[in-house]
Amino acid sequence: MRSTLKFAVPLAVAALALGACGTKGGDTPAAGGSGGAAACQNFKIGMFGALTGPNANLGIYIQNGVNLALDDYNKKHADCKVTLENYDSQGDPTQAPALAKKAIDDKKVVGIVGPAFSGESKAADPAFNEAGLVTITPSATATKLSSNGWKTFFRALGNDDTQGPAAAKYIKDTVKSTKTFVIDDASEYGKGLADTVRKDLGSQVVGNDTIQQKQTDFSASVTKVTSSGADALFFGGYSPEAAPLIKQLRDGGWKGTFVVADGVKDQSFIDNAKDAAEGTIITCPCVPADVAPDFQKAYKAKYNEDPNTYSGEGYDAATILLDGIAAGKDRKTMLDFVKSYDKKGVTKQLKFDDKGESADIKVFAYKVEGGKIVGSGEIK
Amino acid sequence: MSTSTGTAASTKQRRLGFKERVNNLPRAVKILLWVVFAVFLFMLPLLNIPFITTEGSDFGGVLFTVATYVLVALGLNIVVGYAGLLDLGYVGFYAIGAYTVGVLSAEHAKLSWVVVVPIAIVVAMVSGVVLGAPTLRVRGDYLAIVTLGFGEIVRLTLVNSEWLGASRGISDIPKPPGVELFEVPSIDWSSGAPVVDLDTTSTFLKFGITDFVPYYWLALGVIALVLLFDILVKSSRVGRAWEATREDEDAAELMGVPTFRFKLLAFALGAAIGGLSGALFATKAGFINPQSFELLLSILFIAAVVVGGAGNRWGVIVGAIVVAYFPERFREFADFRVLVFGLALMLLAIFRPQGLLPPRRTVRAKRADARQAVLEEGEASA
Amino acid sequence: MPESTEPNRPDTSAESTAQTTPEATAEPTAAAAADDATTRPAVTPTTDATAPLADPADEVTEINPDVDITPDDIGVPEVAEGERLLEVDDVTLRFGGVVALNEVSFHINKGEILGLIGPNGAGKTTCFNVMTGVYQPTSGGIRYLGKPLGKRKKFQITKLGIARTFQNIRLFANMTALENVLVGVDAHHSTGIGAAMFRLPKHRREEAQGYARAMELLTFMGLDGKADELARNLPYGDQRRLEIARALATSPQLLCLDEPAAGFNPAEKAKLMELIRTIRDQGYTVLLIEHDMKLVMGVTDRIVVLEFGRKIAEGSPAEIRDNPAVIAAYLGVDEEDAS
Amino acid sequence: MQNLIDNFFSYTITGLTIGAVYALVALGYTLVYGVLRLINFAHSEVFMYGTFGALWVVMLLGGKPGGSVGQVIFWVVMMFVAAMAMSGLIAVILERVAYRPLRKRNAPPLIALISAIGASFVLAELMGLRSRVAGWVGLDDTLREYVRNSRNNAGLPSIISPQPIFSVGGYNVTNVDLIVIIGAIAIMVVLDQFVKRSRLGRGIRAVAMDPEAAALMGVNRDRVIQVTFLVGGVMAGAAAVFYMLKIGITRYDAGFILGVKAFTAAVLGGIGNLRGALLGGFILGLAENYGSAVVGSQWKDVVAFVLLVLILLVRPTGLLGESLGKARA
Repeated sequence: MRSTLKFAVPLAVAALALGACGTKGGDTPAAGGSGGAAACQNFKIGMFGALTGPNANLGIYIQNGVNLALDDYNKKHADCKVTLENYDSQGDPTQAPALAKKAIDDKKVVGIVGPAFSGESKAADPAFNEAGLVTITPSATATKLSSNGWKTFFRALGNDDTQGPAAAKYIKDTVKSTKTFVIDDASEYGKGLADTVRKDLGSQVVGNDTIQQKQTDFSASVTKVTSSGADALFFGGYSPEAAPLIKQLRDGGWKGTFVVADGVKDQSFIDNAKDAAEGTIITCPCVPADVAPDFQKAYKAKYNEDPNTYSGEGYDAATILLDGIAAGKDRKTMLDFVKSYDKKGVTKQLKFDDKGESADIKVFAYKVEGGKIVGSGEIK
Repeated sequence: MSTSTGTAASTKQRRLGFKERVNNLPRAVKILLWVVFAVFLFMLPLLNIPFITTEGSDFGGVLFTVATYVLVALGLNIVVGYAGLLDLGYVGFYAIGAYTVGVLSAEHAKLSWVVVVPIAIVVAMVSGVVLGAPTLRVRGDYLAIVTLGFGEIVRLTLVNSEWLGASRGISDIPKPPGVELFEVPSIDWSSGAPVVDLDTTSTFLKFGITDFVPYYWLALGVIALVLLFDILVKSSRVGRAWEATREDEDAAELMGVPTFRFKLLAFALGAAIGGLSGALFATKAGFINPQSFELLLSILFIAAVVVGGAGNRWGVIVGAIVVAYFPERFREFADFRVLVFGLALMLLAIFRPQGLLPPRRTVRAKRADARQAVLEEGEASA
Repeated sequence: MPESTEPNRPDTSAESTAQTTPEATAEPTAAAAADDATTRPAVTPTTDATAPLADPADEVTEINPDVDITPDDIGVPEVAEGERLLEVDDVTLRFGGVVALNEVSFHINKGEILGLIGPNGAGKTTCFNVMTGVYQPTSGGIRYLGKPLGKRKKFQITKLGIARTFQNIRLFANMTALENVLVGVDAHHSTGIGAAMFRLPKHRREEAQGYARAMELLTFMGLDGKADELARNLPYGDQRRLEIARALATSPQLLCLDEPAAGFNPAEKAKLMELIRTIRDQGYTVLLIEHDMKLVMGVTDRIVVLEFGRKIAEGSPAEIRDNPAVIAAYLGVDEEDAS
Repeated sequence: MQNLIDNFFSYTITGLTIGAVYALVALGYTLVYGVLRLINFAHSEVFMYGTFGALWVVMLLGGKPGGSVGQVIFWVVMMFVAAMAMSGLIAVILERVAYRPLRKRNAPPLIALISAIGASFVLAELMGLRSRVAGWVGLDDTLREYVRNSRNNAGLPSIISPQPIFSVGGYNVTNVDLIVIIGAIAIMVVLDQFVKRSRLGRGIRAVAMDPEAAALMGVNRDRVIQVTFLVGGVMAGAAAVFYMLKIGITRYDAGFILGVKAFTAAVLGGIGNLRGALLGGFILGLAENYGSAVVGSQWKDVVAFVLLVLILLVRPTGLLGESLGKARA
């Protein structure tokens, strides 16, 4: 084998390298077994998601949470700080694999918060799995992600299957809707949710429509909803579409209840839909912020705004990894550490099942009241 | 990018001189130079040359992306550069190639990669004919919007069709069969000088999940084949017919060129190459969803062709490299990447309106123009 | 290697080497020895020593009437000298309400030079356009080689042996002179993508034949020294000649020239007359649209006169000269501002 | 299908409102195409800046719901002024920076497309990065409300609440619908007259017909082109106001899709033809709505493009043909 190796060394490099040319090998960095504070390993954690580009909002909310967790950790461990390595995928599955490879090649990276979206997860997670690098996603909710047998996959929130039934239940039991209209945005997330809701509501669904992401004019959908006589509308999708949708619905004179899921749990929804957002019901498999007032206070102090969608999950995911580092784990041993993790985080009890799903998922309902998203109890 | 503006004229002249000298070299030396260059390209992802290597993303992966852009640019160059048809929906064919691979090797059948890729090419080609047959009679700018619409229709169909996986996409696309012949080590520069790193190697040709270098090699091979094809076809009756059609469609028709047939041929070939690049992309990515085939990509493809110099195959290769590589290389601009890219396009349009490497004829025409200007000046002063 | 099968193209070496291409590394072997930037092509008998990149505004290019440019056999039935080659049969063409051609009938005999004249707007170019398939006549039709042309497409008509030039030059501006002519020769070639890709014998044969014929035509026109110039860089007169060469390259039975003398000075017009005669002598039939009466009278065998889309006269130059209707038409309309 | 029949007027009127926006933006494409024979790819961004102009002026004036009629009229007028000024300015700058240098160098048409694509990226990104841009000049705190979350949606305060005015076939036509449709038609009539009767309008037509002849006749081509961009920009600004009244939310990338649609509308009607743009815009708006009703909103864009292809197959130069040069204007 060695001889073929030498044979393959290109001429050009040999010439370039001149006398300095040697071979390198054997000194695998961070061989493990180092006991915590003895020698600082300069470990890093990775943040994998859209930090720039059109999908950057979500990524930045998560990153804010992660940074908060890092601040907490580095305050306690000033002698051996952990740094954050950003892998900015722009939410684009095309860019994801090469970024994943970059993270894998950086032996100092012991865990990844992300990938943030389901699409990029599918593109990047096989590589993370092969390399044994733990990923904890704070936001990718596609149900199937956990059934690929990726042993490094963990999800710090509920998947679409936990939220859909809860939303349907809420529409039936609390909103007491008898005629429900369901719209999705054709995204994996939105359609997945909406389909579950459609199934659970059965015959009380009086109409369906599918819109497209980045669509802004919903006049056809408005006509469909108003003419169906629906008293409630479930929208599976994200806030950029939810805001103009509800605004145009209200402008069109529709008076029913607007029910959405966590993709819309975002202050910008209210900022943009203004009055039209009032009364919107948001379901979310996330614990209301008032459950973790310290986190909310710290976040507000640092970023001058309330925690946003998935900031808490980002904080929790990073905290798990940082706890691992504090416990002296490296990339290889981190996997078991995360598997057996069981602590209370800011969003929920952080504990994973065999498939890497959060073990304890509760879905809460929120309501937009007076321009704020306020909790209105768990959906049971 | 800015280096190519100010001193463009002077370097151009020097380069021509250099090229003439190279060409006067004995044939054996020329062949040797080509071999060395090919080996260099082949080794590029493993050399980790400082400054060239992308810091923010894996260089092998980036090079693969660059290679797919090169392939796409070569295909689109046939349509835009040779036949003069402005195609703003090229991403449609790219998507069709990728999805054919996805559907036939993962989603609905488990055909082998070797079978699926030719099918992908054929499907893309057929879709090119199906799109082209009714629309190629439409002229110039109308064609641009029709093709743009086609690209969107393809994407929307992918998003909204459950059979094609809708937004969730298609996962677990199998890798091509590989053989593991030998390992190629990489070069490590961390000590300041190049050291052969025997730990980080790429296996020839093992198509794995975490090593993109073999895919890059595969793409290089495909590019070489497509280039050869391009050269052979361009320097034939077919190439002349395309150019004549581009220059003056009516005149070409009246000189006996069945222009519609040749436009359709260009369109179909372009589509086939687009489909091939899509197929390669799907192979390497292992996962595809409609997000990878947005309209913006079509715009970038066109930019690659025009930036490099539509009509010159070497130019469009350079253009593709610029468009695909620079945003990755300058990741540190992060949020400003697109802004900087846009600025670069504008500057380029102003300072290199014929593209970075214009077709050789344009170069020659420019020289002739310059000479004429000198002559006219001489006359005026006399 | 790709280009070794292509005919040797002198003067391109400097250019093709300007980019290090794979094909550039494999220069044509046959003529490699003689191949440098200044060698003349072997087929060039001309004494014109103008370097290809020399002053393009030089004096009128001399033609080489001795070069054999007789049409290739393009597989259409032979028509005997003096027999009817093409008949315009009662052709009427209407654009909306405007009658562009009104029951026009005339014929062209094999081997003659027929002049088609008339004041501006008389329908001469329209008549050309009907003959070459640009327009379909509203009624009536064109009989060519004894058969109706029917609804054939433009390129099919060209393949049958009718070629034309344009009133306002329409060369392939960004192609070289040689390539312009090659496109014409290609009209009767059938090399497709497969033959080109695998460099099949058909491709080689057609390229060699095409190149030879194209160079003959360029040499005939005195343009061989400018074979590798871009068409748009040629002087005006050369562009006119190149257009004729390109049309001749399709080996037409009938060559239609649309005001080839437009923009020429008297000396150039004289040369053009000589050229047209030489072309006829080499075995072509010529249909000539022209404004310049002197030129038409001097070169044609017969003349057809159109006015307002109607044929008003037909006959030998002498007859036409004395025809009162023609005189009226020409006196009645001041040529300069007729439009 | 039944749904479409039952709610025909609702689909029709809402389709006309969005069609009016398409039509006004399409005018910009058509004008520039008529004069320069090129697709002004960055026109979509001109429109997008107009939406922000309209938004910001309302924020600046403290527009809020429930204002008196007089206040509402004042706000709407200010929106028009701000959006038209903003879009017009951007269009003129665009011409100056991205097109004029190329024209001076006789660049091939394709390169103008590249320049336009570049300019489009730059304009959209500057808006998407406006918080950073404001940061460079130290205004990020002052302008916080205007530049916050610059990659995200920005919503217009609902200054005018849609009130049903009258009912047509079961659809309550609101004041906003009326403002949009009547306003758009009025603006287009003004434009039509401008191109037909004013000196500058004649100049535009002259350049569209034959640039060289126009130059010989003493028409200053550069000035005409500049005016053309300005007029196109102002139209896009008006479209932006209608858009904001109707949709109420904009974003840095809001122009792209709308631009594609408007360009489609322009081609549909016959690019270079002003009335064609109007017709194309309305037809496209209606077709999208009817299509959404019959086959589902997800196929809206597909319906639009298929319609375009079908029309081009039957009428290769669009419904009304290319004719900016002709007196039909």
